[in-house]
Amino acid sequence: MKRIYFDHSATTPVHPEVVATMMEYLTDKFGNPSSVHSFGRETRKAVDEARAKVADLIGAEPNEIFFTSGGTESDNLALKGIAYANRKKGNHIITSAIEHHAILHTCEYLANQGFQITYLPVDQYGMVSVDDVRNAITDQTILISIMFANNEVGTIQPIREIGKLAREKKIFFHTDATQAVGHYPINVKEDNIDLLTMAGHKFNAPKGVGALYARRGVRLESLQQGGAHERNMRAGTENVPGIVAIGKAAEIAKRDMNEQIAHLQGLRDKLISQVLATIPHTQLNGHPTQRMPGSVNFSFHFIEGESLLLNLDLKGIAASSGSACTSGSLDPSHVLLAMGLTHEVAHGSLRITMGLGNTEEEVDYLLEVLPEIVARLRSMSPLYGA
Amino acid sequence: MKRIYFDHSATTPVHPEVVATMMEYLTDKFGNPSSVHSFGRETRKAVDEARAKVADLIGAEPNEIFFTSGGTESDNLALKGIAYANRKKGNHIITSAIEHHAILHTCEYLANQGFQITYLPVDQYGMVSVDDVRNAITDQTILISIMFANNEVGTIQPIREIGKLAREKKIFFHTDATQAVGHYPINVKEDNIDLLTMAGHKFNAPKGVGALYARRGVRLESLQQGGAHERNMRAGTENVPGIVAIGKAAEIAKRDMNEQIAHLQGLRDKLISQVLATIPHTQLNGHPTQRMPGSVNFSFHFIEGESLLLNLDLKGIAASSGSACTSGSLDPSHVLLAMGLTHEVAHGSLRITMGLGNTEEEVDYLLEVLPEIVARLRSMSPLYGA
Amino acid sequence: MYTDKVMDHFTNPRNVGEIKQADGVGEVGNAKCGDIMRIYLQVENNIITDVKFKTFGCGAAIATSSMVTEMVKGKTIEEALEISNQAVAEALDGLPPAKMHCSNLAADALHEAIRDYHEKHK
Amino acid sequence: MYTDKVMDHFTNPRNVGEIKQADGVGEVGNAKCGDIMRIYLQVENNIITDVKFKTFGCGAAIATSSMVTEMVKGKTIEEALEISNQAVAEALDGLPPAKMHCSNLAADALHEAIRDYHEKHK
Ligand SMILES: Cc1ncc(COP(=O)(O)O)c(C=O)c1O
Ligand SMILES: Cc1ncc(COP(=O)(O)O)c(C=O)c1O
Ligand code: FES
Ligand code: FES
Repeated sequence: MKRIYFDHSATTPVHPEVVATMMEYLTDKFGNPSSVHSFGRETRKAVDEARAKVADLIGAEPNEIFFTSGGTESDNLALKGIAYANRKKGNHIITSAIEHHAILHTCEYLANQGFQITYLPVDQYGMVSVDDVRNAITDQTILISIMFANNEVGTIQPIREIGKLAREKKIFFHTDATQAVGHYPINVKEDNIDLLTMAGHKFNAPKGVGALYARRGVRLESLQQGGAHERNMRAGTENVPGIVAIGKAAEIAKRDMNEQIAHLQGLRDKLISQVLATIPHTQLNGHPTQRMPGSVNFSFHFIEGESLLLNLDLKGIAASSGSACTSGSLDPSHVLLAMGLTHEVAHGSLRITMGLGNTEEEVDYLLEVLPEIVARLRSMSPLYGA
Repeated sequence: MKRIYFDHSATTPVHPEVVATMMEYLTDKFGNPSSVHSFGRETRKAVDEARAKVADLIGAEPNEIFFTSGGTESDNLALKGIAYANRKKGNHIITSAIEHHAILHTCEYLANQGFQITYLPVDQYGMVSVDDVRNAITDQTILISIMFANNEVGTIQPIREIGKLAREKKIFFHTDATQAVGHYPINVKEDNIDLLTMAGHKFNAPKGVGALYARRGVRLESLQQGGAHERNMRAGTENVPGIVAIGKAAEIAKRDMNEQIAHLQGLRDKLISQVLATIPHTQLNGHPTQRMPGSVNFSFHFIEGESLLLNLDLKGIAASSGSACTSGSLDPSHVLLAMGLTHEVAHGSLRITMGLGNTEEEVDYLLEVLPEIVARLRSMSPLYGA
Repeated sequence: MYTDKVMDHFTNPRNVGEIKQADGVGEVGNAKCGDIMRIYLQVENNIITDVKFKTFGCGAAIATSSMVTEMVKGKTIEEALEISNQAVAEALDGLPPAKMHCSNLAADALHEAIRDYHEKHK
Repeated sequence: MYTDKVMDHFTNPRNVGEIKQADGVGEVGNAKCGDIMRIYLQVENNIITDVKFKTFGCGAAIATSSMVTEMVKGKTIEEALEISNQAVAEALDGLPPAKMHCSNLAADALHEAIRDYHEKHK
């Protein structure tokens, strides 16, 4: 059976050009960049080049990029790194209720260390309000961390305005841009961003590599002690193949971005309008227009997400859901709940995230099988027509 | 020019079988192991299988293995994880003066947090004494961390005896086995090890993946907050290709170990005896017999290591040195100094570490070019014959 | 993650539906935790002659509902009362550990339906 | 990491050796920090007619030693005093940042040798 991958927010396939480029660094060029000899010098050069490409994708300077093992590590480094380095200036951090767990759980950890955390609410579209940010600022506020685009509903936040506000108030501004980098135009200078998280595997580089952008002059406390790697910000032998890969992925993302956005928006808007037109008792979650080009999230009332996913999987379609039943936790997605959805409706959510390689035929196939699956599950539901 | 790689302690080439195995996970099988659909289930299975193979290499159980981004992260997790979880039991940690910076700098960090660190000395061969460990123990001691084999001089420590002592005293015992795993027989049960660090790239897996073994029942505080990955010990999407690779590398290492040890010991002992016989004013650093099979370290008096390395590099030979001049720091190797070498002699050190693919012909070539290089540098040295 | 038996009962659930004039109806769970199971019984001479279910929940919830209806059909009330959640999970060759907490309530729904039957017929 | 000029002077260092009856000898550095440079001068009529060096140190240390001997040969004492460590590094098309602290002492050694020459000839 042909398999269709509609779960690009969870992870993405590695771009074939990226695989080709990194292969050399999994075979011949295996040196440790810290080594003096030729094996070391050639990988040092490759790491430098990758750093420049990643910087270029977001309008940063190469020495503002620090490579990490992924989005979670970058988020931890940004939040704890700023918090620990600025403890004397204040102890208040502002974030939102719809951040990824890599932010929320790090904030909980910091709260245990005596930091005060404000979790801003969002509106029904999952949007943070700039006024709420302004009102939350105190003279103790050292950091604002608001995600660029939400991973579940795709809503894009007013980053530039929040950044402007933060800069006026001389507060550091971090954005978890894990979902946006490589898929949406970002310029850290124009967007007033001090720190930015990215993860390679969310834009067609492999898992195991990420980066943190930290504006020149922003001082962070390092979280991992050891050698002097990454200018003392992140000890440990560099993941050279991963770094080469994220560099190449950044180059490709920049090159292909406009075309990709147009393509994915077309698929997205077709999917949204057709589903809403053909399947009753269905709602779109997230902002109707301010959303990631390839990201769609529906709630089908009266049914539960995991059983929907399993049925789609049996038809060869990979998607995801904010239902608690997919995660082993007891509550459905904190993002959907923060947007005001009831537990029941949140359980019935389906996330379709499109990316590299997805075609209109694939969307058509989904549109073909989805209505019957929803109907069948509803016929089994004690909530439907009851 | 044919290049010869004699720097396997810095990093190793990826085994061709490992590259072949991981390729599938850089291409078709790219799913996120947390996903419900088939793309996710197939990578979850691959991660589980890799965990079992890594466990098998060191005689552990699969659920005692936690994947990380490398040796440095594993060392940080072991030390801080135990220290933070046992703060109430005591604040004293015992380690040695010849540990890697991933241990030493983490200990310095913990010292700043109020922990007391004892750095045990070593003898002229770089060996820690079990009696010194015993005498250092206080009723505040919560952790002993002694490396399995030293990365510079190759000396193998009396791990089993230290582990036995630690267990008697009910103190956790961690060993940084980054240099030993895959190259030397280790059995965590027989060796009385509670926690053990390994890094993939030191045994023919790629950079960017490592693991921490933590015996069942040993409670650690996690250092990276986010999702519930690695049973809540290490948040962040799993580096699936890296994990598959370290699993395969573990399988191969176990399969080929005896053969490799015999081969490398032969090369090592030939190199040592020939160099000492043909180049005057030369000493072997590290233990004469209790040393890693592929590891050799000499000091050539009156000359400096980096210029030696560059000359070898010009002949196509990659090696390393404990000279300060190779690292940008002001002091030569803390390991060599701890063994009682003078600065001058430490500067003249050359480390040759052999591994996968090295041949007797390569050793012969080194034996051919080394004497002239040493002689030439000595002729330029103000210390020689002065 | 699911066994073949779970997937079989999930894809072809047995006895889905309602019984209009049921002798007993039992419901457990709530939409908050993502799981609602309702079981309908028809009882003749102390024997369960027909059984139907409706479930809102994950694959495991649907499969356990289906399995319990299979297990109970033709049994006496006393025999039915002896079926435990654990027994249902075992009949499905096991459930993933994360799924034991909320999906595995089908026997509870059955027992509720029997309680309801007793209420109505005492 | 090193420029081609550094590698050239490292692989083919100019003026290695000693001058037996030197008019001035200068030494800087110490083995602790890994770098010792010794420079020997022969001076006739205030002109440096010959110069040799011996160096214990890294590639940069050897290259800067070699370069400074090239730069100074044929110069007057006054001209030689104007050569700075910075000028030597520039003549080599630059040195890696980490190498600026201890390898780049060749001009200091030269100035020491000139001081020694002045001592002996005053
Ligand atoms: C918004 C966001 N932040 C952080 C992360 C964590 O990234 P990773 O799992 O690569 O560590 C993710 C994805 O899992 C994400 O979507
Ligand atoms: C003994 C030892 N411990 C720890 C490390 C750190 O490992 P990594 O650089 O993979 O983080 C190394 C190697 O660099 C090592 O040799
Ligand atoms: S119904 Fe939620 S886990 Fe099964
Ligand atoms: S002599 Fe040590 S860095 Fe040059």
